[in-house]
Amino acid sequence: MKKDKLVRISLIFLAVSFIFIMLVLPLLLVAKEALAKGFAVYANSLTEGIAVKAMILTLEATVAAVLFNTIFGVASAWLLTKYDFKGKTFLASIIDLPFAISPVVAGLFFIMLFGRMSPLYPFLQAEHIKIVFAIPGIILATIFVTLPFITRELVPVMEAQGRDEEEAAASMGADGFTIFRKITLPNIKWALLYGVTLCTARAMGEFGAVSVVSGHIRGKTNTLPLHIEILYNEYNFTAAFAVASVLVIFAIIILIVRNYIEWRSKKKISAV
Amino acid sequence: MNFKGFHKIAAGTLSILTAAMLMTGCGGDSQFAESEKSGSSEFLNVSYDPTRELYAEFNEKFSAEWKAKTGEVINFNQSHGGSGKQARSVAEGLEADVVTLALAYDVDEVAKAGLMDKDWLKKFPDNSAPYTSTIVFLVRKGNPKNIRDWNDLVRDDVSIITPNPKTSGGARWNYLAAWEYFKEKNNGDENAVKENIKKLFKNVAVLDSGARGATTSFVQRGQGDVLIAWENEAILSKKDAPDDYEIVIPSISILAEPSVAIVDSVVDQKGTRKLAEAYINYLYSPEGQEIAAKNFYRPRDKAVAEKYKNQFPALKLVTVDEAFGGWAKAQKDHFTDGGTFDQIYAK
Amino acid sequence: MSEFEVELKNINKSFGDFKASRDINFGIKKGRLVGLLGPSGSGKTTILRMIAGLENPDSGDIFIGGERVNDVVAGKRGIGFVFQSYALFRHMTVFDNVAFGLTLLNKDKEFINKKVNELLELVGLAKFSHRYPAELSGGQRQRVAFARALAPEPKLLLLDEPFAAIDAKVRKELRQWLKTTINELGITSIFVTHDQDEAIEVADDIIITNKGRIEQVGTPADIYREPNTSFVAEFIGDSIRLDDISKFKGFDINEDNTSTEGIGGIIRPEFLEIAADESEASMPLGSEEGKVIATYFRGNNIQVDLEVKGEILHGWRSLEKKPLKRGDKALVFIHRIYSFKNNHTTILENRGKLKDSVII
Amino acid sequence: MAASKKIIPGFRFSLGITMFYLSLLFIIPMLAFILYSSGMGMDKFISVVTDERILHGYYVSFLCAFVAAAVNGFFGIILSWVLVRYDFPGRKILDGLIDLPFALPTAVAGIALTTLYAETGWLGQIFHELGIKSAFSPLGITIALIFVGIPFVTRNVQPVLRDLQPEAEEAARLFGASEFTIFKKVIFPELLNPLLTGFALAFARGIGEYGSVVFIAGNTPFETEIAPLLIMTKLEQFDYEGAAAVAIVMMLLSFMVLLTINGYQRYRLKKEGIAV
Repeated sequence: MKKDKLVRISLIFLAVSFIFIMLVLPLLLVAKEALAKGFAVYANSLTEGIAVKAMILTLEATVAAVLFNTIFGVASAWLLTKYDFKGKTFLASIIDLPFAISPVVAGLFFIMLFGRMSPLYPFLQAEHIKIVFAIPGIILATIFVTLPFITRELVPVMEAQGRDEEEAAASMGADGFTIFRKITLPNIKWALLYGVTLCTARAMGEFGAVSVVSGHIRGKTNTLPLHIEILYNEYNFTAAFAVASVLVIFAIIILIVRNYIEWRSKKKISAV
Repeated sequence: MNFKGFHKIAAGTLSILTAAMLMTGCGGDSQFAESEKSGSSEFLNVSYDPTRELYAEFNEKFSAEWKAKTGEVINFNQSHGGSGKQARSVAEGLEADVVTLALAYDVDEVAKAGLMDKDWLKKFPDNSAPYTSTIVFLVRKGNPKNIRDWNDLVRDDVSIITPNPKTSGGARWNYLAAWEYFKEKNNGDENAVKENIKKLFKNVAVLDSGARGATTSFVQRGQGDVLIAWENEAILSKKDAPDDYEIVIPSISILAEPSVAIVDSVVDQKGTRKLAEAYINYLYSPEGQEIAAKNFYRPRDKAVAEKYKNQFPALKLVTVDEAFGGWAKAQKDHFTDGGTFDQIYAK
Repeated sequence: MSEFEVELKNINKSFGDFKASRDINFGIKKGRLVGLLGPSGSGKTTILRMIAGLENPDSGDIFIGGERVNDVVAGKRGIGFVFQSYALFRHMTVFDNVAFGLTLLNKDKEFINKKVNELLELVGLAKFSHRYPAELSGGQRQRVAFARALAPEPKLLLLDEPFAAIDAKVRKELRQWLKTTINELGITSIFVTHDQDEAIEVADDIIITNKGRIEQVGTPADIYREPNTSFVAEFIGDSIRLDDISKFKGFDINEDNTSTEGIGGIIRPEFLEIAADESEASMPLGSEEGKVIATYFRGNNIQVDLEVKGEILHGWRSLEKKPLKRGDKALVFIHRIYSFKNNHTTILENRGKLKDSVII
Repeated sequence: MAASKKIIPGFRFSLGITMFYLSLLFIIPMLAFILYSSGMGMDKFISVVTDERILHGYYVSFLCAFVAAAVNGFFGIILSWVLVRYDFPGRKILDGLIDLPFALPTAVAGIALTTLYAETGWLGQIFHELGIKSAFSPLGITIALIFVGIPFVTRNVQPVLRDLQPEAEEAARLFGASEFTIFKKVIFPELLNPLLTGFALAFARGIGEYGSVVFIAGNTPFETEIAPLLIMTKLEQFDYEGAAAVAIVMMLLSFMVLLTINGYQRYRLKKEGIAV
């Protein structure tokens, strides 16, 4: 018994110290640097015009990326769990692939497809459609790096759920959308929300891929992470960390929302 | 049937996706949408990292000047980043009216992509470099390692911070300055030069990917005894913390000539050539030169230079053209894969 | 030295507000195969887990082999346990599963090989030794779990709902097999079940639990014939509950001659004799008249549901006799009733039978 | 045709969306990239990717990513264990923190870690006194990669551990197995697959990671030069084809890592009859 307690305490200690050193200390450092010149400077660097514009752009790109990825995530998870077809395993691996691709390279993909060296470029130019070095490119890059998140969250849950309920509904003549809305969605909504929160967090913080396609135009195509880099390269460390702390705060809010969601779902289950 | 159904769905999703993207693209920034219409009210100068303060001030002055002269209100946009990366972005489709980069080689790349005349260098005075700088040393207060010149950098007890010439355009000037010093010292014996350069880079503690990163490693992280830096960057660091650093001027250095150029295909399409020309010419005007000097770049204008002569001590300066036969050759000899820089690290 | 191999004294156990065990007392003699029987939630699994050491009682003492084991950890109690879900180690082969306990005892390889093969032979799975659990059927997994539990030669074997997850046909075979095997091995065993047929068929003794209490301990026959409490009477066998037994002929007064008015009871189908008419009835005078509601063919007999004095009773009729159909009149003689008084059950024989016998 | 056999409606619709989206956002851009670089020809491709410096870059990236993923594997198991099995004050907060590396821009992480682990930093001082160079060394790269990979293992192992039925553990405990033996023989085999998944993802992510690493790496050739930095180097020289060559090899290697681990998991489950 005594030995158990010792093991328990040392494991907790190990886990807590690991997270403290690897995660909490860097975050504390961000906070310390952000407030190094007092709260006024901190607030100033956040309310300054270009920072606000970067924040708005980041939120736009995040919302757009999460929206599209939600549609894709649900459709692909549905496809992978409700049907059997040839090439299913291969498709599943393809969806995971963006995890294995360096974000910088992902950015280059879009430059090659929509940039000046692309055969599509004259057409886009003639139609006055700007994709790379403009907001659509930023959204595309953000979508790319967050592509697998929602699918990955949904597939295990939908797999565990099986197909019985959907098949029963289908046998009663319900169409696909009705089945999804009435049967599947209530079963997966918490997993979906969890996937969405992760996707949101990751989308807000994306740097590498966005950096390649952005063009770094101040106040126009600079997202928050890019703005941080610029401030840092201006030796404006306080402001850089202040803006970084905003992303941390956003992330924490998202995670609190997620925990709240989880807590509510648990409460609901135990109430049934 | 099957295929038709797929098409319908695909077309539907495509239109939703594109519509949504264009909406966010245009709706997200109203100024952006305006620029599409009027065409000339937006102006983009794609530059490299250490010119941010310079152009912030310059754009403001020039904007007022231009408005007074023509009545047009122009929105001047800046993009900053690593010089090479910025050149690439322009070549890849970033619609810059002018580029103001760290070295001619990067502007050449834009020209190679067909966006401007191949002989852009001759379009403006002084090799299209309205302001210059040079390479100096930043050492810690009191110069504890007693670093006086390039040959001190090959001593075993000296730890150096300099960015990687392969990823940082600015750092190539550092490399070439060192090369020139050892070349003169060894009377052109290339093997001896290489030996010295090799020793020098063996002393490099952190090879940052960019010039600003290197400064941060030296200033913020306390890495190294000496930072090889552009003069403007060194002065800036010393100004921020006058008690911590000293600037050491070597006996010989290189004349760093950051290039400016008009991106012909963009200005012709947008109809901003006049504006772009005025913009660059203004850099050569006494006002422009004054702003450059205030931001620690050496002005070309004699009068302004005289005014700031305390800030910019005289030293022997060579140009890339004189010493290395121009940027294309310098790049090929030293920085392409397998060039002298790679030989330093070759096993 | 106690006469019992396993003994529980004054055991109490709660999970939060839920009282799982209330003052449990019983003893099990060496070599017996005992069934812990009760409805789900009656606390039978908790008892099993406390004996195994997987739960600790809040109060009371547990003895195994005469030794108090409350403070002995589960692994040192010398117990074999078969889980309802079998809990096989799914990443180990059948052989490794069975060998697991022996390797922990640091037995040498040869011994382990011999022992495991013996056991696999015993459970009839010798040729499956290199399979993984997922590749076996439910019944086979059950037998692996059994062999695994027996491998370290435990003093006591505990089985939690051992047949619950097996389909009906295999279950029957397995019950027989388990009973014979355990009897041959002579190991003291306790199994938990909610299925009375299973308990009656397999167990030497049955312990009936209800709401955390022990209702009755005894052989299956004793419990069936003489249920101590109304719960046992109702739970065991096929039973028809009555609220007032006094309305039936021959049951108007109790053994002690007090009125049975308002006293409840239980009738089993085998207590009923159903006759189509007086000629068929053995005790026509004492019989009640009933109306057939439904009949069911049951293979070796026919079940007849009848309405008698407002109560629905059911009994069996031989296939040899004249068939009854819905709506027919019938005569029903009730041989005996378990009557309840103060939660105690007494067997009340039909007084008509006594009278008749006197007359004869 | 195939769709007519599906019981649940919507097969073509969901297949349509999935394939279209994947094509537009992933497959076509990737093909465009590969096509663009295919102009270089096999000879150049091979000479680029077999250059000693590039090979060393791969080596550094793979080694550091491997070590970081292994460290994350080890602590990921401990973290999941502590979060699932123990209740202690602050558990919820600890749980919530795990996802944060996803949200923090990698560059910010890199800067913060460099500040911490440089000789002047809070932790760098300690390392410095011990005579260990933490920032600007392979150790620094590994630290950055550990940071970005923290969520992968924990988030894969945690749910499996949480849903694990207790019976198998109890069975082992009844045989007198020590807690460590129970973990080793009964619990760990159950966690091996999610551990491998998490490891593979952290590993793949680590190989490609650039933003957080450049700050802390030191970027010295043949010492701390990572493969993604070499891609950047090629790009700085406007050598798109060379950059693409390096990137394609990295992509292939990461994909192979994912496939190998995936394959091993499937083989293992198949061997044990758990999956068909």
